[in-house]
Amino acid sequence: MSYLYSKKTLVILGFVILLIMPFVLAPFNLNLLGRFLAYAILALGIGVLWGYAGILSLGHGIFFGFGAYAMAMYLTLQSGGMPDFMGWNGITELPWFWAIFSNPIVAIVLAIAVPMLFAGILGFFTFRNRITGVYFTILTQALVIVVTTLIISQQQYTGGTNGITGFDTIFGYSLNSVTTQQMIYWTTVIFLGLVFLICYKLVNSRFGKVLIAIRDGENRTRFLGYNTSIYQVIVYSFSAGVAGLAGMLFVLQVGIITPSMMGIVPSIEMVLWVAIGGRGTLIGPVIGALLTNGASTWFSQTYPDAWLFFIGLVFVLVVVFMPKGIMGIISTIQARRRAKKYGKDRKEEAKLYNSSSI
Amino acid sequence: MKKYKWGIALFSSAFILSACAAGDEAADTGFGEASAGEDEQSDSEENSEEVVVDEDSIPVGLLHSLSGTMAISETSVRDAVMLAIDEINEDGGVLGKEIVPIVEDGASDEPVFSERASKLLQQDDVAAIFGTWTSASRQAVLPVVEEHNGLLFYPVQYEGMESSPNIFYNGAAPNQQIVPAVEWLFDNVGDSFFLLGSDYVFPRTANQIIQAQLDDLGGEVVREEYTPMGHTDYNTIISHIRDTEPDVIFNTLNGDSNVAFFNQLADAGITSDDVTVLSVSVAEEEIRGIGAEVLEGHYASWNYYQTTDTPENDTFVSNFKEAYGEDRVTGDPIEAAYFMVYLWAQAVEEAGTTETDAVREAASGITFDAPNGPVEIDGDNQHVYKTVRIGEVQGDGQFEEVWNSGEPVKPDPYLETYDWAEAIQ
Amino acid sequence: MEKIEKKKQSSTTVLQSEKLIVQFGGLKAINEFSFQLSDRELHFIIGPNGAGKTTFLDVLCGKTKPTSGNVLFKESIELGKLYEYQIVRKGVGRKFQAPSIFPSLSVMSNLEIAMKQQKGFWHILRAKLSEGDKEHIHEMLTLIGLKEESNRTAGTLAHGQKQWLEIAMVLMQDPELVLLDEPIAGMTEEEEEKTGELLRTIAKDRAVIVVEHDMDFVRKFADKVTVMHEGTWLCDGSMEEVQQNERVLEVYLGRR
Amino acid sequence: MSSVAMQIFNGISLGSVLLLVAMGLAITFGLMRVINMAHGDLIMIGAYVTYLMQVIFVQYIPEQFFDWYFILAIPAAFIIVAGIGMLLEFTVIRHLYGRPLDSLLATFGAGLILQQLIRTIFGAPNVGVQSPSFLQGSLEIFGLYLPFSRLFMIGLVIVCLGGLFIYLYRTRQGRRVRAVMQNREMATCVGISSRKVDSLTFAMGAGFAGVAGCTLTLIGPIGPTIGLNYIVDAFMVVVVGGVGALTGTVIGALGIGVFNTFFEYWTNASMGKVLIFALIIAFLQWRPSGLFSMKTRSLD
Repeated sequence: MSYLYSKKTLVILGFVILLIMPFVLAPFNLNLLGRFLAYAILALGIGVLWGYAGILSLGHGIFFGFGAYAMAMYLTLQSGGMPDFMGWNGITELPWFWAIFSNPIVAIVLAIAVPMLFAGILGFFTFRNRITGVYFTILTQALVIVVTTLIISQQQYTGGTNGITGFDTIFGYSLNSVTTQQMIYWTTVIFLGLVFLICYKLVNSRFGKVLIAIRDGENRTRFLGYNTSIYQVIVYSFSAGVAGLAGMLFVLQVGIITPSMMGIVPSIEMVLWVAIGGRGTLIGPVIGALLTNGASTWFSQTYPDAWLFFIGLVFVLVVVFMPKGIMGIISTIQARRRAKKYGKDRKEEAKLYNSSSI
Repeated sequence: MKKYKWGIALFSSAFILSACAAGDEAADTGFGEASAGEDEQSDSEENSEEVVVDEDSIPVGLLHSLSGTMAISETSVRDAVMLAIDEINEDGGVLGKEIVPIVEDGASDEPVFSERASKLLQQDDVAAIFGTWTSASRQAVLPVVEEHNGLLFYPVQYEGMESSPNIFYNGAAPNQQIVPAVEWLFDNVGDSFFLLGSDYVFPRTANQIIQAQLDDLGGEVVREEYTPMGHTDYNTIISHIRDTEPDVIFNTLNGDSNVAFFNQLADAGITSDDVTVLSVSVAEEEIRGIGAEVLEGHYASWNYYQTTDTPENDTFVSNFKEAYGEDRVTGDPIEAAYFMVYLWAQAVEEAGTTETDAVREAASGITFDAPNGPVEIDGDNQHVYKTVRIGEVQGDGQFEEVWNSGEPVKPDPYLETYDWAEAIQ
Repeated sequence: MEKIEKKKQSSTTVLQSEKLIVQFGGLKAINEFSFQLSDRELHFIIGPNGAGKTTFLDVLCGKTKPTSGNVLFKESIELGKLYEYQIVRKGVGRKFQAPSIFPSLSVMSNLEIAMKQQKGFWHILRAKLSEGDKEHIHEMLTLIGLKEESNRTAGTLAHGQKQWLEIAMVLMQDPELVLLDEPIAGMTEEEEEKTGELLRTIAKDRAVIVVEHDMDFVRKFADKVTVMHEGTWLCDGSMEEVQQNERVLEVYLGRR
Repeated sequence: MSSVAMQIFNGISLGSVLLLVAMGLAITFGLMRVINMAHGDLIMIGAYVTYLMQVIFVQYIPEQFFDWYFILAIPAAFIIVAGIGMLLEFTVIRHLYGRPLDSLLATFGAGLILQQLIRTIFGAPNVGVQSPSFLQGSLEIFGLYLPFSRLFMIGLVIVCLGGLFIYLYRTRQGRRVRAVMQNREMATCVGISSRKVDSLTFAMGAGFAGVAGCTLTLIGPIGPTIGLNYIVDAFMVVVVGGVGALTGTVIGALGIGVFNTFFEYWTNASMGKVLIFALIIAFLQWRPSGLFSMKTRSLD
């Protein structure tokens, strides 16, 4: 029981470290860390969906993108009215689906609600028709193609491949000033903490156990009297909402969103962060997102020509030989140490009880 | 027990933080160990980690996609910038200092471009950034250079409608490539146009311009088609071409799709005798990927060809081949990437400092004898005066110039001097 | 003749199927099968491989939809028209042939989610394990002899223990009808005995249908036996009666 | 009328391209349940093998034999890419049987490595090959223009399908493959080495990717990242057709090809793409396991 106490302490400690980072890091690095943290929020959503409910979505890029676009549309409207691209695409009047984003509250709500609703509707039909596993995964890829192609081809409304950029203020403050960036960073950290807490409550409730049950035996769960498809819809929708939130925070720190950030490849990479960190845990996705993006920044700075080799190799090695990712290695080491301490006969037992829930 | 586990977790987060800070340290040690730097300098390679920046050198950023889909085009452009930097350094550098290139990979990903741009400006404190190719990546870098008052030199022709005080546009504006090409086609080939482009911003904007211009000239657009990125099946488009029988196909497809389109056009038995295709994104490098035999007799509109007949170009082509291999070819964006370094260097000499505002002021009116002929920076919009050239593809994959504008054309990114373009402005 | 008689006897019919047909492609897995089950009956279904026993259970629990005919549960509920989870909520529980427990959850959690409760997501999201629930689970653990293992990860249990856990999960739903598919497959003799006793205990409060191959086991514990053959009803009665039946001998021993 | 006929031909020809691309995947995904995201990159390598063959011919073989390079490139691409496939199976895939989603992620990583490998060897820019002269131009009948290259591809697809069919259903080795794919344990019991069969089957799937890459040089670009253009389409074909059913793959490919062509003809290329993928999503709601599916009775 005592370690449970210290586990929480350490998570809180990590959270506090993140909170004081603005006093430690240079603005550029802070901004970098901030966007990694936005990715970490996204990874948490995917982590719950994949690690606990066993649903692998390769289409989270679009939910992330929805959130990012919603925020970018709001920022554009309040920075300078109608976006430039509409002008030279012959649109003279702001279309209604842009106009509603001029209200910040509406924009923020929609950034989360639209992905949730979209995922909810798609999930409702898909899961009710018992499309799961590989089929669901491939279906989400088709979805990515549909959405990105649509966004690109509706250039007059979406900015096409150039996406939306060029906004520089938020609530009247310069988006690029150090103070604003610090505020945004703290907002991101706080939302990360909040999402973490919600996910923690979720997976440790009976709801979480039912999700694991669905992951390990969907049919069996159905024969226990659960309408599993509703559970899948809910968790898919939740995860999409988290992705929307992450997208919103991301665009505040990056200042641009384009369709290529929502495509097939980024969507797969998001899942790989979770795989590297460790699926079936909550700390895993956070660490995975931070570590992978940190490493890729560092590596491609140092060895721009060779980093694809490296990252490809890491993906392969982690998935093949460390299916539980970094967190898996940690718990293996831990089990081994425990075995050493208590003698060999406890070794097996040590393995049995490593059901970590964070 | 569990502490061990969390220790690792903390360790890894520390790793991330240090990764974030890695750039910082690199810059710091650079300044701190100035004296030790000279030895290393002699055997320094392209590796940015070994770059040593001291009072005798000026750091510049090279920001291109070296990985991902855009690496196809952008690596050659980076090579050209490196060539120019080496040449200038050999001639004694700028302000008597050596130019030190810091190479960053944009990875064909816009957030990475903006991130690397801020790294170059904030940590490496570069005097200028040479780079980006797609409009999306340029626009990702734009707010960053504006915020930090940096300079971006952009080497590619683009759709216009932009002029940032922190960007120098060295590629053609629409009025230096598209508008004269349409005029030439209308006068020499025919008046019915089939507009074909990839589904992104440049083709769509270009086609709006062409539409407006043809309306004014009395020409006709028989059909406008866009294909998604990476599209490889042009049978349906070719059917439309057969159905509409245009005189001209104005082609704004991007690199990859051109291969599929021209191959399939040739397979369908449609040759340059049946319909003239004029491309604005097909340069020498792309011809090698498409195959000269299917392109022979079709046209392109650029400001420069490898065959452009100037003494500067002879030197440029032979230097480029010497540096990177006999089999390499030059081309318009490569040439623009090359001369823009010289323009910057000259502006810095003029200003006597690398400070952005001073360089910007000094840059106005700077001229240079580029491989494509004389170029001049237009202080009003920071684009470049360039000669427009229309070339015909030959069997050896090179262009033969069939027309040129005679003198450098003043850049007009917003097409303000054209009455018919009012709706687009 | 026989059938009509039986109908009169059973005042509390739990389950009744009339001319049930299940067709897979051209194959009729169940062909005009009629079946009846009284409350608190430990009823075994036997028959050679491919007789349609498991398919019949599949129909009862909603995994397979009947091609024609229907099954009435408690005289009014048409099982053929409901989803699996709805059938469970009506009070039919099933244990599958291969032990299908949730390996990464603890024994306790396995039972917790199996427990009879409102299973809508909103309720589950807010659910807490009450003292009453805990007591109930512990009773069940005692019944199946896994009290000591309550915090163990279910995937690490021995084969027999998994089987019992799954039976317990079915019982936690407090069903009125329990369906068991070869519950003693792969068990040691000792475990078999224990399972048989468990079945008797279970059948005290509810009807139980067991599909089984092991004739000794059937003989020992069956109240009533139904023999299926090629998807049809062949005969029923006590084990002794069934064993005397000419047609059963034909089917099993190939005698003509 | 003739334009409708032309579009039907275009649809079939697009279908044949899709089928070529998807055939290898139908084997690895359909028979082995391995989701090979590196399939696109194997196609890419097939294309580079063709390029290499052309370079060899240009340098060492008299010019009048130039056209033969393409004929030789097809078996060469098959063998070389099959070899790479075998290596991939040995190093990565064999650890992932029964973990289809993991195989997707791992092969994505493997694909990145292959891309970078090719980029390091051949450089980032696209390379070009010249179509053999006998495949240039088109056949003109009834006012329709049928490009020889397209006719060749349709023919090649039929040959490949025929070969695959004969292999699977008429040879001992093929029977073994089917045995292992249907019931691995049983097959091992009767003395079939399932390791060997896995390895060969995956290699064969990869080999077909190589052939696809080779023929795609007739119509498309050759660059390190072209795999991405084809991979998702290939998956759609296999899923629509029904996993594990070759007939389904054929019908799926032709169906998608024809529908896509008509959508594109009536609207435009982008909308055509949106519509066809939306249709696939809708179709899967209706038939979650594709046109042809194998029913199993086991739980899950």
